[in-house]
Amino acid sequence: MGIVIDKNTRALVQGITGTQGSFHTKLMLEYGTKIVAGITPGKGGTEIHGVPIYDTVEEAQQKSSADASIIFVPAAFAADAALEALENGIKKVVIITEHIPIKDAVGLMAIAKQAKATIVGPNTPGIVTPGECKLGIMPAHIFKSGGVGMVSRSGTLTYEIAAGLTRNNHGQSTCLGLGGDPITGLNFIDTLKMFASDHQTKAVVLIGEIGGNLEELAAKYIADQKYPKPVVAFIAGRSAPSGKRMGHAGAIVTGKTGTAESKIEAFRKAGVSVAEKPNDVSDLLTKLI
Amino acid sequence: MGIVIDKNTRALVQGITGTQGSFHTKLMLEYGTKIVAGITPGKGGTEIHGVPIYDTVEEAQQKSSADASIIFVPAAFAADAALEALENGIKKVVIITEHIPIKDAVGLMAIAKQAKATIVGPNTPGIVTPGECKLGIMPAHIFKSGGVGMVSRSGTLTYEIAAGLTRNNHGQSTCLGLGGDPITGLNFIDTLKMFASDHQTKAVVLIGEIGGNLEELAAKYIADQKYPKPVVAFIAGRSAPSGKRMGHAGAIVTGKTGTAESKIEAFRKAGVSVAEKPNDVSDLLTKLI
Amino acid sequence: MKLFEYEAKTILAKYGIPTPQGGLATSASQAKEVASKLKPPVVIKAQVLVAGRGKAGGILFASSAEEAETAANKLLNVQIKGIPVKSIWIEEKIQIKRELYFGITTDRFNQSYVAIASAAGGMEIEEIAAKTPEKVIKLLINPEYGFRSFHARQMATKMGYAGNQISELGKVLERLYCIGMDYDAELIEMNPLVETVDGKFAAADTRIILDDNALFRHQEYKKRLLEGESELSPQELEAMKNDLAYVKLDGNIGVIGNGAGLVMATLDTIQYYGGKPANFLDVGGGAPSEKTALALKIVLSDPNVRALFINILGGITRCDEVARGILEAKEKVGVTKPMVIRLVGTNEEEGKRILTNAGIHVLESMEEAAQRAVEISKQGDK
Amino acid sequence: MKLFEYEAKTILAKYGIPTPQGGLATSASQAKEVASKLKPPVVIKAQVLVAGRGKAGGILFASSAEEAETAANKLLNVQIKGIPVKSIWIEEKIQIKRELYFGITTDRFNQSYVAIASAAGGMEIEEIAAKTPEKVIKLLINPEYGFRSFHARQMATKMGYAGNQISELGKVLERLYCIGMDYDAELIEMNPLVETVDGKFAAADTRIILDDNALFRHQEYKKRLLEGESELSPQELEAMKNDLAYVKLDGNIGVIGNGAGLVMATLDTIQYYGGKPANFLDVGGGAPSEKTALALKIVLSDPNVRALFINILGGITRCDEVARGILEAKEKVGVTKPMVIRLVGTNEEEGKRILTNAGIHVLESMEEAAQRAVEISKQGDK
Repeated sequence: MGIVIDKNTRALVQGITGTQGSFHTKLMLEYGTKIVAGITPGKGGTEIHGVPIYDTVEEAQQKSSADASIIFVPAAFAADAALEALENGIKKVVIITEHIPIKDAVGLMAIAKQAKATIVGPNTPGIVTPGECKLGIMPAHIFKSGGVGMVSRSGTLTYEIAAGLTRNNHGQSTCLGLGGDPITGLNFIDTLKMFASDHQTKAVVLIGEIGGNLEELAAKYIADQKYPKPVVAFIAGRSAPSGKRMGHAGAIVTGKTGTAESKIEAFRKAGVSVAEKPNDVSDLLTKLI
Repeated sequence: MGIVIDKNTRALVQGITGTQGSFHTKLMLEYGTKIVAGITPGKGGTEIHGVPIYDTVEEAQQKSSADASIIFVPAAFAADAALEALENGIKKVVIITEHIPIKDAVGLMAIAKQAKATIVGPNTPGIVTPGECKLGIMPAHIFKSGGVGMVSRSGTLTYEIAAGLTRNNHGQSTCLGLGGDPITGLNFIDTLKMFASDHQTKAVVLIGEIGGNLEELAAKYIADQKYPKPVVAFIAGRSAPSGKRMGHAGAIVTGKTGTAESKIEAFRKAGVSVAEKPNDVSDLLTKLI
Repeated sequence: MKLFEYEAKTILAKYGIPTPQGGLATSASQAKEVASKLKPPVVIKAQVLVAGRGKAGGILFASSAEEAETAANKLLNVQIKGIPVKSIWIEEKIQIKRELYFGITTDRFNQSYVAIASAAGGMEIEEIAAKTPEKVIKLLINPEYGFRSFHARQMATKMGYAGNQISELGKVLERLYCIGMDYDAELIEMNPLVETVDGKFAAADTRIILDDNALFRHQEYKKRLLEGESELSPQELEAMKNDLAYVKLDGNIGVIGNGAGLVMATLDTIQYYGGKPANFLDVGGGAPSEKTALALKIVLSDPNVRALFINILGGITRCDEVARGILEAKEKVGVTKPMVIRLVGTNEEEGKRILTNAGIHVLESMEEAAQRAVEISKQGDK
Repeated sequence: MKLFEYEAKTILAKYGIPTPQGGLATSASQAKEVASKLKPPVVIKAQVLVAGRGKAGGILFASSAEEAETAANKLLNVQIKGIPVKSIWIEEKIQIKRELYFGITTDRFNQSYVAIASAAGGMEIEEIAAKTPEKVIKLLINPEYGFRSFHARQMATKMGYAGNQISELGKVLERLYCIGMDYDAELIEMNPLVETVDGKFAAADTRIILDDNALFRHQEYKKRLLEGESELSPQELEAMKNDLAYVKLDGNIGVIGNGAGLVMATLDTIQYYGGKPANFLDVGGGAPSEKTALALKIVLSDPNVRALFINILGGITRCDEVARGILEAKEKVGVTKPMVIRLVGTNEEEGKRILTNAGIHVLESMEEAAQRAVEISKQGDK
């Protein structure tokens, strides 16, 4: 159960022989994720951590028939790698890579939409359905299986909050990082929809940050649809100045748009509990469920 | 009845104030075609032959809700005009314009495919369903309504053959010019399929020429599908040398591919009657029906 | 990366978008020379990468080359919003009939670029949108075939133009889109885009912000960013060169953390407890010890910093590496400011051991650590 | 429009595709100079736009600059398949391990470009396809996102390469695709694309045919086509400049018609009745009288022409305009050859009247007219 991935997910790792690709393949395997093949052009025929390596996704798919892929290839080639996955029938693509040009991401998302594929990221820690499958770089031990769906634009802040939830016995159904870039595959609304129809998910934690208006749109969606499950939100960046990019490519207040205040107000108006500090999320959740 | 267009078709003319656009709008109106609006950027607000002119398809569509468009704009801008029609919900686009770059045509067709739209042309005389609607530049008087579906890569040669059919009382259901370019919206197979399910059509005349292998593929289709209606074919270019472009961008024998012999042989193998001369088409048809 | 007005206008001119005749100068005498070749009156514009340059006195007018010299001299000796003016752009003043707006930026929800136009230009587009939302025309750009000439004409029509002006204006809009794509702009706008008294269109001012992540495709600008002038402070520049995300703020608690969201939340928590962060610094994922040391050096180069708050939640980042970086920095940089360190996650035990052995106290709770940092930062106030 | 080998190789080099070191020469002494700067042995290649140049003696080898001079002298004084050699390309002979093929062309049925590769190169791709179809690798290119590096690597893998050679070869394939798109090529191929003895890849020979309809985007080549050397005969060139489609054939009946299909069918009908067409000439739709006159002039400039067959089926083309053009040509050009005219369609009556008044007989049936033209063309034989 959970969303996007579960214990039956069969994944490729694109860029499996790089430092990160190799390191996290090991961790994902340890977590129990079914990594069925890895891709590194020029390294086909070898293997790493017992996973066979192919030169192309096409070859890998002939042998492994994966349904998901996680991408660690450098930014200049990452959109290309994602397209390679899509063209070879893979419908779930997690892009860990940061610093992908906007133009590449825009082009990729248009094609993914046509292919009816789900892109998680780019610039995401990935996605984990605790106890079933982890396609990402998040530390495993902070998660435990449960009823809280988490969706976030941030990595470590999510770990911070997830660890707090786990400590307080709020296990998670799935924890999904949308990614810190301005253009990402999924947005809050997409993910809220998935959590709405996931039986395991009893409540949702939504972690937003400054930049764009995806949180405001999510708030409106929650209010308009009378969202069926309790939602707790946290928004990072109350103290961020205008015009400065706060680490993430997507985290920037432009003029008066994209401020934390605007997002917090939108959620409050929509009846969503908004935590003041990361640690407060767990307490608010306890009150709601 | 007939295919693609009929008496209910409501058409725009893009490039309506050009010499050709204006001249043929008049003839199409005389034929009875419902030309509901014309487009020429900068001439919006005026009218021609009683047809209102708009600057953009968007504006025209708000007033006229056409379902087809015929394009007379110059080659460099024609693919753009077709896209404008598609983006504004028009699903049938006839492109009269010749000399559209291949790259533009390839891009356009990909988008048309997604939009599930029908493109006739480019470099086509258009399409006529005699007695109902004419979206094209063909002389009206040579056609008469009847049971013969005609599909062709050529203009005047089609008139030659159509005139012969009409003289011999073989009226036409629809006469459709695929266009003389290498990349066209419809091909023979698409059109044969449409004729197969059109009740008015009792037999099909297929007029091919050198270049490419669309005729060979059509022959294979006819044989494989046991095509339900009699087909008479004529192929122009038996005397064409290799490597020379015979007027049409698409009419070229490359090495040993695209020859008239290959096409004629393919049709004969598929059991299709092939006429030796344009005038013989009518006689062959008489024998078959 | 923000481009200077003169850089942006040079690109526009290359793409055939009319811009006022003009030239660049770095001295008053050069400004005079440039002005002498232009038809007066001329406009003298400070080339600084800050918004609201006009209101801050960065734009002057002159009706002769001599006046231009005087104006240039003035501008070259002032600071605009704290930024010294190193170069000025002198251009002919065009006869404006109407000020318009046209820009292209990204639409996050629709995962695409969006073209925005308005028949009322000259102020920030947000301001236009707030004041006269009915005058803002938006068009989502389909990434498969882009912003075409018919889209440009559609927008020109909606901006109220007719006749030949539709295609004239359309061409300008279409060309701007081409620049945006060719240069990987995350924002490109002409504001004001003007209709001149003779019915032509010209970009009177323009703003281009390149996508930092695409600079590898635009080496000439990357070079200028790293070597020449830019909107970045020396600290920000050094951080960027070393793949650290650093933003200078005006408080006194230096902050280092891993992960943009966590660092933002750290700043917020400091503020929540009444403190003032001196900066944002994200060391990123999996930072080796040298990077942590460099981060410390950058944060400490801010003289306002009274206390340091290091907040690490190890995922890819290993706590022991961070601990070693802190010790390295302590040795090399000489950390004299009090440090509050919060360290949890991957290799947490080893990291704590390293720091505890070196006599540094490590906390586990982010809130506790934030409170402690705020306390320290206020000690001097008493 | 066919590009010369030296033009094509210059483009490939600009895009970073390795090609043999070389240079162009238009005289033997220049060839010597070029060769002296190259590492022998060198290859001397006639720059002519005909297929099968090698077999026709257009490629020679030399092991010194002096030998190159001799070879150049030889080539510059011969004709290759009837074409005089005006320039030659001299390049280093590369040490070939394996000959491959890679090209991009259009796929009509799929309305897209298609990439074709083979591990067996060096002959025409049709020949490869006929001899070893299993060695031909085809990849349809999705127009929305083109031929990407992963496609290139896929093809390299299927061509039998592994390790670093996948990316090395992939880059070459990808770059060729970029050239194809940037230059609007209807065909672009490297044949042979070679693997050298040291495991690198280079384009030993290459062929580029630009899309004539896209030449407005490539003015430099359009200019060369219209002003410089090209594969076109003077008649073909003049026809092209005047928007007439003309192809020289080797018979003796000059043919003019409107519409490519009709003209082709006219040639076929002539052949059916035992005649030999001297040319293909399509005056196109809606031709004004001057155009018809010019068409007559071009057709008559062929000395083999014994009879003229004008076949007009007026749709857009008005028969009266054609009739006037014929009279105009008769006057200006001085038509001395017998004419057979078939004229039906729009304004047929008026056209017939004009010609009949001028004493020219007009037929209505294409077959009858063709038979008549064939008869006339054979009169001289008896």
